[in-house]
Amino acid sequence: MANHERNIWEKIADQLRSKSLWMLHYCTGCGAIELPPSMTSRFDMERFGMGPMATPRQADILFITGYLSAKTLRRVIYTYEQMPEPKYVIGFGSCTLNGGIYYDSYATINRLDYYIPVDLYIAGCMPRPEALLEAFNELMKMIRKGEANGWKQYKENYDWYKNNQIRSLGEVLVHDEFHE
Amino acid sequence: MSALLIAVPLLIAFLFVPLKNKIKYILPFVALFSLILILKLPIEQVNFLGGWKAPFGITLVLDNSSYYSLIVVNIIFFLLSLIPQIIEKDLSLIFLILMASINGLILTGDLFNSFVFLEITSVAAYILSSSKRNYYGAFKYLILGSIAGAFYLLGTLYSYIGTGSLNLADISKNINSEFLAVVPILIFIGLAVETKIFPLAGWVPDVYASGSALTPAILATGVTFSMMYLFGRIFITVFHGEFLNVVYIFGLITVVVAELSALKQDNLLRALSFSSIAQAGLFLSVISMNSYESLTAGYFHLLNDITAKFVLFIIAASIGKSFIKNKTTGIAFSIASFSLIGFPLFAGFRSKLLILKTAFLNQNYILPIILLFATIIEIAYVLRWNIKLWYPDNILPQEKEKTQKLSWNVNLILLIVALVIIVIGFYPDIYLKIAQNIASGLTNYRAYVTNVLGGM
Amino acid sequence: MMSSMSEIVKNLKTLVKKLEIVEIDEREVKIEIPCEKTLNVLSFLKGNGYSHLSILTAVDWIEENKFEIVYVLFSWENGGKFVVSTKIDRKKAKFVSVMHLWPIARFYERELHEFFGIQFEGNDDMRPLFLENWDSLPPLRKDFDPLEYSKEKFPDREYIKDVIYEAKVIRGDLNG
Amino acid sequence: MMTIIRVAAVLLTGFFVGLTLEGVSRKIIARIQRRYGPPWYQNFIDVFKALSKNGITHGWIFDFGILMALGGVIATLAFVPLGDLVAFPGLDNLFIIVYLFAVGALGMAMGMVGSGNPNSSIGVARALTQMLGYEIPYMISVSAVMYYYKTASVSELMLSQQDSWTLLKMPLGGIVAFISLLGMLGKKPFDTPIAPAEIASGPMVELSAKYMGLLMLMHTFSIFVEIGLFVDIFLGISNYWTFLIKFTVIWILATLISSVLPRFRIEQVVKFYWKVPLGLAFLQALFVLLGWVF
Amino acid sequence: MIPISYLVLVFLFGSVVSYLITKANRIVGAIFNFLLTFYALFVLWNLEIGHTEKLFSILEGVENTFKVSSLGKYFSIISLIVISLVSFFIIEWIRKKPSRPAAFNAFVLIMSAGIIGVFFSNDLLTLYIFWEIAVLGSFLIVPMGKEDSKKAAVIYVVTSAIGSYMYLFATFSIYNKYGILEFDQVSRFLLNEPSNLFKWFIILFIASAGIAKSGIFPLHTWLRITHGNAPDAFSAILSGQLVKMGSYVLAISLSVFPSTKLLASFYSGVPLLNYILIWLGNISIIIGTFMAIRQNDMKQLIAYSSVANGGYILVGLGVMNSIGYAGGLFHVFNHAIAAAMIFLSFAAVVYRTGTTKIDEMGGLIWKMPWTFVTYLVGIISLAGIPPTSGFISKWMIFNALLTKGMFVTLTITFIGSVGSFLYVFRPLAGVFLGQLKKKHYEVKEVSPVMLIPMLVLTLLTLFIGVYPKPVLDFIVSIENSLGIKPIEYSGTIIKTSLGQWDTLTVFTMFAVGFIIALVLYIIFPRGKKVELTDQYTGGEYLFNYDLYHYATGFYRFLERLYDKHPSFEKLYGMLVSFFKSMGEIINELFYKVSPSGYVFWISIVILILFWVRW
Repeated sequence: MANHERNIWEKIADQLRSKSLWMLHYCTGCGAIELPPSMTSRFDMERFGMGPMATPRQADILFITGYLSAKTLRRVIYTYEQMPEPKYVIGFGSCTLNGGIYYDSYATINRLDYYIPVDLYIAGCMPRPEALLEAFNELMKMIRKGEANGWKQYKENYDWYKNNQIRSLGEVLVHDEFHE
Repeated sequence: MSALLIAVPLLIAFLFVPLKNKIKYILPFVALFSLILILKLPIEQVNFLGGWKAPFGITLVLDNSSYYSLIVVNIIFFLLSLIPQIIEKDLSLIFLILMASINGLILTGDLFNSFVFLEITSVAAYILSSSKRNYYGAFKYLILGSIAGAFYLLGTLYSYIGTGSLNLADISKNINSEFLAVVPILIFIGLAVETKIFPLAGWVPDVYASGSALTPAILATGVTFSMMYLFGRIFITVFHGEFLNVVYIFGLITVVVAELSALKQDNLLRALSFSSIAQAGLFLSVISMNSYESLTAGYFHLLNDITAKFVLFIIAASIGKSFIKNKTTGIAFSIASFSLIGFPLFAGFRSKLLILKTAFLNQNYILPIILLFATIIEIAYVLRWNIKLWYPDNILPQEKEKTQKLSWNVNLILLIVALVIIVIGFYPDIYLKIAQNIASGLTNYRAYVTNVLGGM
Repeated sequence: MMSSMSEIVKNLKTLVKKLEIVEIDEREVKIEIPCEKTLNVLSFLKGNGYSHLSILTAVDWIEENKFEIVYVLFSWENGGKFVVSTKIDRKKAKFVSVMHLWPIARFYERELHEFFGIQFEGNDDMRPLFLENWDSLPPLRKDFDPLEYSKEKFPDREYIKDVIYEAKVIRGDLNG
Repeated sequence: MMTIIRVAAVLLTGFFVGLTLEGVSRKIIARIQRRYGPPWYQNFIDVFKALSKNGITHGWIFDFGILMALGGVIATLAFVPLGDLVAFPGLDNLFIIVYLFAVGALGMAMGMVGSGNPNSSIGVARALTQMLGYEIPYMISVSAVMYYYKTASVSELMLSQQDSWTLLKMPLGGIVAFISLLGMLGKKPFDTPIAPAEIASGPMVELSAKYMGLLMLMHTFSIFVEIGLFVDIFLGISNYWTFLIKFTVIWILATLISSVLPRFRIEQVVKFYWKVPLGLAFLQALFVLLGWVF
Repeated sequence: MIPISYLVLVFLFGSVVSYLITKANRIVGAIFNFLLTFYALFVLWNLEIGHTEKLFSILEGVENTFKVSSLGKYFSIISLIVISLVSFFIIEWIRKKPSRPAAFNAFVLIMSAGIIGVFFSNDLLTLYIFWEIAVLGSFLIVPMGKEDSKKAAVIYVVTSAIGSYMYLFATFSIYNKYGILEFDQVSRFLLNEPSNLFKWFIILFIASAGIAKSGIFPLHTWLRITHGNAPDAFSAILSGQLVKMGSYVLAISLSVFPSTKLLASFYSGVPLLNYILIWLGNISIIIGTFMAIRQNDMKQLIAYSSVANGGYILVGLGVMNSIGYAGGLFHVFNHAIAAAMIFLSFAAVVYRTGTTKIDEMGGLIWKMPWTFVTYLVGIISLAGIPPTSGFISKWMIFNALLTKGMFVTLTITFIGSVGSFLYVFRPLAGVFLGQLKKKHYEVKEVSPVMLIPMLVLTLLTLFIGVYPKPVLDFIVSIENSLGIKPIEYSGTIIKTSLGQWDTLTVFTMFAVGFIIALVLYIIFPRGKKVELTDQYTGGEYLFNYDLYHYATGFYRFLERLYDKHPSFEKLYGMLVSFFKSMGEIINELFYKVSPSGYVFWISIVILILFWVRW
């Protein structure tokens, strides 16, 4: 991705953004259990300025921790669109990379960045907290260098992503039969 | 001359028997005639029937109290006669007889003669109350009335034994103590039925709420006024206010009881009948304070109450469920009910003020409390009726067509009476003059005695 | 086998001639019965204590060209469990519905219809339950190939090198 | 002209000291949980990061609410005397400060509910109920102080503590005021309105970037108002620097307490405040009436 | 300027005229009403104090006169402001709402005639007469509202009748004892009245009329039903103004008969009688606040808030020192304006949506922004928050209570003011903010004719909030005329013994803070406008956004703490049914009996009589 030219304000803003990343408390798969240890005393995510936030409106990073079924993907896309602009996505584990052990399942997706732009992947069938912190630092470096532009890509080729999403998930008229 | 007042209506009644219900149209002339006759009569004039001197023969006394009450009663009859619609088929005869007997009742100066007229009025009243097939109510009224009449007769007998004469003036002149113990009680019971005292007013709701407009209109106004006048005449002029403290207690009980039982009524006519019982009770308790001011206040209140009841009963009997079709009657109804309660712009307020003033004057604090308490309850149910009639909640369309409009002359008279109420509200001295004269006539019994006994 | 369960089995024998009994556990017995007898066996079992239909599922024997429909009944009184199974033909997969015995069966039958394509008379509510916009074969049938479907619907990652092949070699499935 | 400088001084102290102290408190909480914790300037970064993002808005009432909130709290802060630095010498009446603070609260509440998310309405309803809880004991204990010193101006209250601190003169009142101070700050035991787990951070559920930053500013200023009042009234005469020291001490004390206590349920908050603190406050008022002051 | 008695007559005959005009055309009738009331306001504005007029004389020895006292002028100007603005509102509102517009207009005029008479009457009897006329006028309008407004009308009249009849009883006992009824003469006689009991009896019974009318504790139950169900625009007059008649009588009974001089001081300068009245005010504040928090019908909610504010006024007036009395009077002005504003905005909302239930509405701000602004400023003033005038009166009452050291009353006033934040916020969140219901998508803003009075009231509150001098001048003139030491203020700084504050600096500081926030808001990147249904829903797709609105049981967790509260309405209901059942028994026993029963009763009477006589 070409490195867009950033003016002085954006450079400062990127410095600040890297220092205080707020993650969204939205865990989709088996990787969610890795987050508490990285927050608590041993690995302490907060020293990097990272902390959990309850709503997508306030969050910067969206963790996709583990396999994504079609239905969960629909909610992930909806939450992703609700997050305010410079937003980053980190894909945990192999299930987001290439479908992992569910590569041949009829319900789970095989490649996450086909649907939403992913800035960073962490390999491993559930990476350990050390790998997590390594990834966070890596992401902070990318943000400081201005390379983490997943959200810009999403905005620029928005309809490519939309077609991919329609291709896999199809248009569903939300009409739950149980609460008429 | 004053005997003509009794004779003429009777004469016409008998003359026009064959014409049956054509008499309705002659009534106004009879009433007008008697009114003119009264106005022409000189006030201080005692008429000895058959030339017999006072203590022996029957005397018709026309002092200023009886003069004014005659005017009031005849005006009522004249107004009623102007509304032939409400007089049923053959009641006009009774109407005439009633007129004659009431004139007699007011005029007579003789105790036994008053019993006779009392009986005639009650008989006429029984027949009247049997209109619209209300036989059971009329039967009850008959029983009570006759018992009362019997006691009244006993009272006259004892007074004759005690004082040796039947003439009111004579009795009042030589009253002695042991005689006084018995006679007032008997006469009080005799009159209690007519003046609707507490336990004996059982007949009132059945008779008044019979559905016909005429019975309550006459009974509640004309007959009640004359009975109250008679009560005043006997108990104050003759007995010089001896028995009145018992009457006071009974009056208060009647007020409270009548108001309470009116609260629950779901039929307008019954509620109004209870209200007239209450007003009568109130009148009696005010009278029994036995002073010139209390008498004026009492009669002034009675006059207001009668005018209001006249309008209320006629409307209540002839209105369907709401005033949608006939707005003017509605306005008349509301004005009358507001004066009944005592809102400031209307007549009732003046009389209530007067009562309160006199009650406070002779340090009597229970009456105002009961009066105010009764008015609060009266406000509750009268205004509830007002709202129910003005804002009927679910009137079916076809029901709306059915309520026919009252005929024009009924509306006209009702409006006139309603306007009278408002005028009295602003300038009360017309009613006040009447009330003062009646009160003065009743209280200075010495002038009455000298006037009747004259030469002796 | 518990005493009470053995009596029930004895009565069942009288009811159904062709009856295969497999005793799985001290409290659990499997019965295979011909498909036309299932309804009265089930109502019989429900009659004496086995009122809880814990699961209604199916197995796809593609070789015998049969669907095996399995009812697992459980009794709250003595904790005994009956596994009643019948075999129906795979082509015209049609069977009678047990909704009138157990209302919950409505959802099980709907699921079976979605994942196996079995039709149940008496249960008209055959809408899709779990899958969204499903277009190909019912997925739990043996002749449905999930990998091929996943490749077609959820595009895979194009690797410059065939990384999967290398992984298999490392793991020793294939000899490099 | 002097007032403008003084007001600017008050606001800047509020901004800088407030944010640093918040960073310090996060450090203390981290240390209690045996982890490193963010640097002390972390809150500055958070505020400016939030302000620099481009978020979403729900219409004019949403923006107006936030502006009214921040404006109200800034106005309240201007009236609070920081030690001897008093922006408006004669006019800092305590009732004004408490009720001007309500403008900020109402503005925030109106803006958040204006976003249309029921979570924020629940959060605001809880905040107002909690306010009903802690406001009454606080006002009684403070009015006992005012009644004793016969003045309602905060700076005079501070100056009239010649012989000893009001905290020592009226210990009960001081304790009650501190407990309701915890409620006002919205620290842990009383942070039911912002409960992240239950109602997705309550009123702040729809606050995206810039609005979140403005609200954090408002939070820092409101902390400064609340603790400033407490220090002025209860902790004796202090010039500007001793005021800041006392402020930090109280703030650290509050963080220590709040870092170890779980969250109350909302009924428990009102019940808690209207049992013991209210009783103590009435007792204190009685003592003041009877003149039993140490 | 025509004298007051002519003004009253103009109103009475005007009502007949307006009845006929509205029969012809509603709008013209309403305009006629407005012009009349506005002219009356103009006349009252430049009435000079002390101008007396002779009227009629009912009881001999007593001359019923009108006298323009500063207190009367103050109250009447507030009432006329409210009535003229509401009648301007009615010009548009009458097109659709009341079932009988002609009667509505006529009775409004009768009521205002009564009101003017009440405020200028110089003796107890004239006050009673015009009081009853006002009750008559307002009573006939109430049943035009919703379905159980008929019951409400009866309850309203009975309660005010109880109060006014106790008042009448006191008037006559004074008349009987002294023979005079003018206020100043009565107070002179009361001063050298030996028996303490008589003084207590007089002041309490006269105050009872005020208690009944302004909905203080024992007689407060009628407020909820009447305000809740009266026709919407009329409940603005009812609560904004009619309740003030009650406060007027309370003001008279507490200040014109100077209770401080009459009775010994019980607690720091406040006599025992005032103390009891203050406690009645306290209880009604508590009842008003805690019951208002529970209501789901927005009009009944604000009705309960009028109970609470009536309590405030009584507490203000009861504390007999200059600041407290000034606070009470100022609060009369504030509550009249605020209640009128809030009820007008509710009338606009009901005019458009048709329901008064809070949980059936939501998100109306996007469709009716101006109504929202009026409601917002109204509740800010009602809750007593600084920029608006509501705060000044509450501040004065707090100061007065503090100087007197009455801590329990102070606590209750705090509970009242903080509680008012809670219950004013419930309709704000339930009706105006939150999700817009589907059925209200095409609701339009109310027509400008209805908006103008609302906005005039808003500007009035804000103006007085910043520059309270005009109202304070009035209050100072009142306090001078009543012999209480007036409060001192200069320009916009109000001084009291406890300290002073300046409304202007508070407002400017608030503006400065607002500007700073605005600057910050503009510097940083603009937010993207997102429409109402794009919410954080925990990632879930919602089908029906009407349900995504939190309004039913808004403070359920708080209400659960006092669910089993004693209800006085049930108590009075039982009392009434007791009377009815007693009536029933009597009816059965005496009136529906067979003739033999009558004979039995006659014999009983005879026995009693004979037994009594011997």
